[in-house]
Amino acid sequence: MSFLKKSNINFRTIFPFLGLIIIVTLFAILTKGKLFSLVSLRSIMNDGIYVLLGTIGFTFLFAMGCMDFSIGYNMGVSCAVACVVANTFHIYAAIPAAILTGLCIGIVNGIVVTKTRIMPMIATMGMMFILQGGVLIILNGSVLQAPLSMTGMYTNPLKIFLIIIFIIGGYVLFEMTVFGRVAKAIGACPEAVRQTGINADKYKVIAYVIMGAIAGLLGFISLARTGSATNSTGVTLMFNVMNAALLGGVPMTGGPTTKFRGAVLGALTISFLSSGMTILRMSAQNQQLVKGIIFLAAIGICFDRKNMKVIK
Amino acid sequence: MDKMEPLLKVAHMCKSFGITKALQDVSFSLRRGQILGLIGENGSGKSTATSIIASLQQADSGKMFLEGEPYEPKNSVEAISNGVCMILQEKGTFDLLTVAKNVFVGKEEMFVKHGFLDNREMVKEAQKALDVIHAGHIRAEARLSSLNFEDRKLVEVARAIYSNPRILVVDETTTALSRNGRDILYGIMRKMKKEGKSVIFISHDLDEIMEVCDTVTILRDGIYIDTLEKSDFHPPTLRKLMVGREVADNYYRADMESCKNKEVVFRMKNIFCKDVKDVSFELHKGEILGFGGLGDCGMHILGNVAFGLTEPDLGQVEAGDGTVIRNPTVAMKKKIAYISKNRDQETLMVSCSIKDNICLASYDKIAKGPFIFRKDENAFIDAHSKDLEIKMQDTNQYIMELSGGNKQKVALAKWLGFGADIFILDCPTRGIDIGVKANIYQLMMELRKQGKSIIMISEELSEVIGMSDRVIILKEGKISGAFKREEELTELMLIEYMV
Amino acid sequence: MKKRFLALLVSFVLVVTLSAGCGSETTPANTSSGGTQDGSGSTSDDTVHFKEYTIAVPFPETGLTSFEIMRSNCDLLENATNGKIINAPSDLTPDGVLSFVESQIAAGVEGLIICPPSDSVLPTVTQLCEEAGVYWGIALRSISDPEIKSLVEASPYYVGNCYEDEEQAGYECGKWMGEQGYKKIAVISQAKGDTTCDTREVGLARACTEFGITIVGESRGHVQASDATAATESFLAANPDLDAIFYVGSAASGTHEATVKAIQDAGRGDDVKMVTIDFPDQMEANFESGIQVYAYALSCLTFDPYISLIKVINSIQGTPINEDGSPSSNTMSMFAIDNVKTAREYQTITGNPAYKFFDEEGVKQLLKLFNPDLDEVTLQKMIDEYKPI
Amino acid sequence: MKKKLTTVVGVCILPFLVFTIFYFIADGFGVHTIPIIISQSMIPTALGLAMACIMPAGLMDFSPGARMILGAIVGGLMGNAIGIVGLILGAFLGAMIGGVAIALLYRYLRIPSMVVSLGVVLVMEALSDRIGILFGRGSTVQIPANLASFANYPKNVLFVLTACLIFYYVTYKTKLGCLIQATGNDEFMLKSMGVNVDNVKFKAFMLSGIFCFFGAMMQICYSGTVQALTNMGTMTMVFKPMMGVLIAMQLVKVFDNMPLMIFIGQIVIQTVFNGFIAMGWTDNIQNIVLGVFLLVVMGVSENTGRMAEVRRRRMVRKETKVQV
Repeated sequence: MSFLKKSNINFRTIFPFLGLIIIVTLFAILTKGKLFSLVSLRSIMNDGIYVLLGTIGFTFLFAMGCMDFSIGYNMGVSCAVACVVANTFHIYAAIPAAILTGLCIGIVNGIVVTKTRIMPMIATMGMMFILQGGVLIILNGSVLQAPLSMTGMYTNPLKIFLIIIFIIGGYVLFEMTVFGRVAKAIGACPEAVRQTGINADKYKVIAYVIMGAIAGLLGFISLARTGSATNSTGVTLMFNVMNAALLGGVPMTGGPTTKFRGAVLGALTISFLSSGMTILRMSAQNQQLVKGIIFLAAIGICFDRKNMKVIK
Repeated sequence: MDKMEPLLKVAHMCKSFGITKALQDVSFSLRRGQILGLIGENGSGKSTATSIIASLQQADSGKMFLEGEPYEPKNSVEAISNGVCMILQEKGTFDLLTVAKNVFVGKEEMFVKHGFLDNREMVKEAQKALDVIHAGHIRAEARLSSLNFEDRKLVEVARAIYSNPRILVVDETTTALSRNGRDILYGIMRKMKKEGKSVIFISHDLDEIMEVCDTVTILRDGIYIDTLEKSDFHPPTLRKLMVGREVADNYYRADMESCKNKEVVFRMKNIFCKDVKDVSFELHKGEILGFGGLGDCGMHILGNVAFGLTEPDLGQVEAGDGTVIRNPTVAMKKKIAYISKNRDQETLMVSCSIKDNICLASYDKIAKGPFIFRKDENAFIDAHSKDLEIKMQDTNQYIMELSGGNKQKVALAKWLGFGADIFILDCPTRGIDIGVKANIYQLMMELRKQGKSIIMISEELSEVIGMSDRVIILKEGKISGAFKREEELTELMLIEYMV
Repeated sequence: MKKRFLALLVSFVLVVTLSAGCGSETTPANTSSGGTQDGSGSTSDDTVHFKEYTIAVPFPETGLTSFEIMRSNCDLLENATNGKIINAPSDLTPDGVLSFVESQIAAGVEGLIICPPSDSVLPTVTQLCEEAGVYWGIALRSISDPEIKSLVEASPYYVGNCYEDEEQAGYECGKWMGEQGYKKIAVISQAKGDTTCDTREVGLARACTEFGITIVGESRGHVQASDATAATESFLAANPDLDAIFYVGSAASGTHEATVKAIQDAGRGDDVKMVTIDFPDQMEANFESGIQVYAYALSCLTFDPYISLIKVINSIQGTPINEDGSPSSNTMSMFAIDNVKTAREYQTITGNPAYKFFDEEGVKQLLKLFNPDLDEVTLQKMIDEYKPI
Repeated sequence: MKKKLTTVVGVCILPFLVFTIFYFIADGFGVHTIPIIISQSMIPTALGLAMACIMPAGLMDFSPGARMILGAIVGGLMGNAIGIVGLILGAFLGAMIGGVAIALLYRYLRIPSMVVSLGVVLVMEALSDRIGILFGRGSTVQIPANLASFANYPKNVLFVLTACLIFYYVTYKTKLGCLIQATGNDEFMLKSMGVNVDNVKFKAFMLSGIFCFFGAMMQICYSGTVQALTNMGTMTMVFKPMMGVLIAMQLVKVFDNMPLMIFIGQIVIQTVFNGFIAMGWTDNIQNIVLGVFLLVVMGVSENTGRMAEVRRRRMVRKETKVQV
């Protein structure tokens, strides 16, 4: 019995790896290696960077059993603000502008969640509505264009640098620092953390701030990539990120089973999956169908029901 | 009356949780129209026995006979259908539902008339049920959340009575009730008695036991001791039977000198909290201060207050140097440690590894800057888990796989590692087998030698007496007595202050 | 342990396949460049043989007739030239367009049609297509930003665009409404950021100031016909003296009809009219209901991307419209329908999904391999001559 | 008792209050707006009801929108094929497929309802689109006006009315209703009382399918056209009704009539929107107001307990001060 449980747990941990390998190899074969042509890898990188960075940020929230619905529009707003700044002051001013905007929104989220005790999901949903309106006001309705030189800033080395930095930094922060440990602890048992004299609220706010800052950065990335800010920027981010995290086996309830690699694996899986399907010329709807089924199956298999009393 | 076949017969019932034997070969029987009082100290197995009868849990071995028929219900529903019904100590109602729905939850179909649930009828019936138990002051259509705790209990009672049980089990319910509520309950019990039905009544309040019961069965450490008829009820005898649990081998403190050091390290100034009324005391350096009392005498909340988890209504908690302890963070700055009574929910993260749990309190010690390195952690663990000899495969083992004793050791290790000076231990030996108990007592003594102070809150009088330099007994939230450590201090004396 | 091993395995797989990919990546570039040479060779001798190609067109499979027409015309083209023209989904956000371009290049196309939501994505697109040697053209849009325009048109792989004077369209409608004496109109348009609609609205604004029309309400970004109904109802309710509802543009299908229906249901059919840019699917019915009174649009919405497509094909075959391979830019004139009869005529022709802009012969005329003396001017002439009715 | 009555009246009067406010500040916003407001708040109400079957049981569901669209598409197609019967049948079929799917998945995958619903949204959206393309012309389905008039204003009011009645019947007049509430309240205790909680949840999901059916009918008939949305497009449809439900779940504590509360909630929201339109504001302001409103309502309801505790403490302290 105990052996069975053990093996079961192991399987759960390796499942994301298997999933990624299977999907990658499968599509590598189906697309006759096209999946790994430099162009396609680049396109995977360009689309995947949003999901990857987003998921990395989201993992900290998940670890604490929190969520953030507003990241998508947070990204939109940051992008818009950055664009305005770039046009009025200087293109380099856009970077801090974007990140700061996201960061501030993160702070507000964190404070609302911790102080008012509203369910994180609902609180951030409210925030989402507010930002949705906000982005339109900032853009004054129409699309904004940044100076041309903007697109020059966003070079491949920069992207790779960002990705590496975030993976390494994220790993260190999550697995090797007090913050990461406490985050997991909060997910595992808030009361115990409280009775150990740790100020959980502080850590929650930090997590939201990180998430916000990342969303802001993504806003800037989008601006630098496309040179324009629209009201539809980042709308789909939230769901992609959530799918990625869950696919990677990151439990929503948080706790010690939250693993950083889950986030990365999930993001990679999603990106490879979607680009593979595009190369195979699947229509958007079929792609979504496949994604949905894989999503359900994967979570059904690797969801950790061990320490859940009631499954809501 | 005795000639008759007993209504319920319990034979050779055994039940054990892990290593703790809650019930050992307990047998007793219940006549028709009898109110059987079940008494014994905390953890003597009363609640276990009754909850097995109401089949909230299953016995390991043993038989039960209902009117001679073998009676083995699978779940509480079957038990109820067999006319065995239990009123629990803790909350058993749905706050968002109306009183009526609470009374009939799970039985709604009774009122479904050709597809329509007749709420009016339900309310009427519920009101009847409430009137029957003379709790008519509760409006059946009201939302339960609008009622106070006592009325909620009464709603439960109404629910139980409505199912018209042959055997009603009342488990320490009265403690939650005011005089009025108690009278209502007694009324019900007498009524049932008249109707030839039976009641099993658990209470700590000897007076009320003697007031209502015709027979009393005493349990001690899960062993059947004796059964007395009303005629020979005498508080002293009862108390004698209740206590005096013989101790296998004396693993308590041998010495009898109480703490000489007069330096105050911790202080409570007339604390008022919901169950605590005007409690103040001082804790000296290198002293073990024992708190005794019944489960609901407010001592557990006192523990919370002491660690700054619950803000007292009045009064304040101070460390030796007079800094007020507002919240756990401050408490920890003052090197105060707290282990809660329900360890698994509040003190330990059962889904985490031993390592995580031990380190949680001391990350700022372990961390180099913001970073934590495996080797530092392991070093820390080794330093603090060794001397406790926790039985484990390795420090990455999950807490939930450990035995109660080892869990408690982990909890202690966490605070030892943190290097606390004042320990607030709430039921430190709860659900722990003799062996580990001994270790923990050893540890406490060592700590005492090192000049650390301990507040031990315990429901086991023997250990309170056995371990503490001073004993404070709480009764209904007030300090009812304080005693120095001395030979002639016996449980018997203390019990009088408790009940 | 096991995990580490797996991690290694993953990274290994990635690395191997990556290196493999680098090998395979270079090949398409070679073929395309080599292809152009032998393509030009084939023009010299007049045995017409077409190089294989795949072109991605960013039109989803919505129910709109005009897109179905596009599809059937593409089929015709595919037969005439041995190529594949695929409808690849792409959401029209800046990010969407870029990932469309990237992923399609990755999928190995020889040509692309895009309709950029904003000019600023174009430099990136140019760069991407140059690297991959993919010909691309812009449909339904023109490049407004001069800096970007020059930058893009310098690229040998940009074949040109085909566009309408959207601002003029907006102005025309505004002018017409002004002449009808409309004073209060409500506007239904796409979400801000859609360049076409934005430019149309600029024109409209000009007309409004000129003819003293006030816009009393606007509603945007409808994804569902019911949105249009809701919006219309609200307009009608809020403005008892509303003259017309003006459709600047709409992405969802059935919205125009929904508006007509809403007006009918509200019983305001006599005093509130509908004016649209682009011809609705059910235009005939709309006109018959007497609520739609004016429509101003391309003969067929997808005729424009069709021409861009022709340009891309020609370039891929090594015979760009302009001999020097410089991008060609063509405009399309819109025309107005203001009575039931023309509406009906139009509907009968273009209401049929199988409708062809040009038959086989016509198509041959558009392909330089058949018709060597095709160039920007003649193409423009053909476009102008083309009339569905 | 009297206090309760006043609050009840207050809740019911809320829409009129909002209405009158806009009546005065926004010109062109008058009595003639009322039918519009009502007819526009129909579909959200239906969706709200669908979610109100599930959320009181402590579950979370994003899929009603997708299920409704699926129903509308299937209904539309069958309607075109075999007339009104087909319309109703199809809509019901489509909506129920969704309901059954999520119920089964939730029960047998044993993963949080929110996650399941996300997956279901993905699948259902794609499915409805596929169906549209396979059996109809593209992802858009149109039905002739005579069919559309079946569930059009003012008839759709009747639809919602029936829906509300059904909902009322189930929640207040059947065992299931009570159990759903109890489940949300304390699942463990209910289990210990021998109630099959899984079964209750299962039925709750199925039930929500029925209201998706009503929604589907109105969706397709409202404008005679429905388009399959993809890319989580249906989730945005869900958020506003969900807010309505959240607010309603707080209001029922005052006045125990869920469907009425949901309806009122939607009416208020729609009134505000139309008010804004009449004032010539675009929808960005609306969203902001919506978000703030949600935060305020939830914030208040979540903190009442703590507030009471603090007040009690203050009381105690004051008393003792007086004594001293």
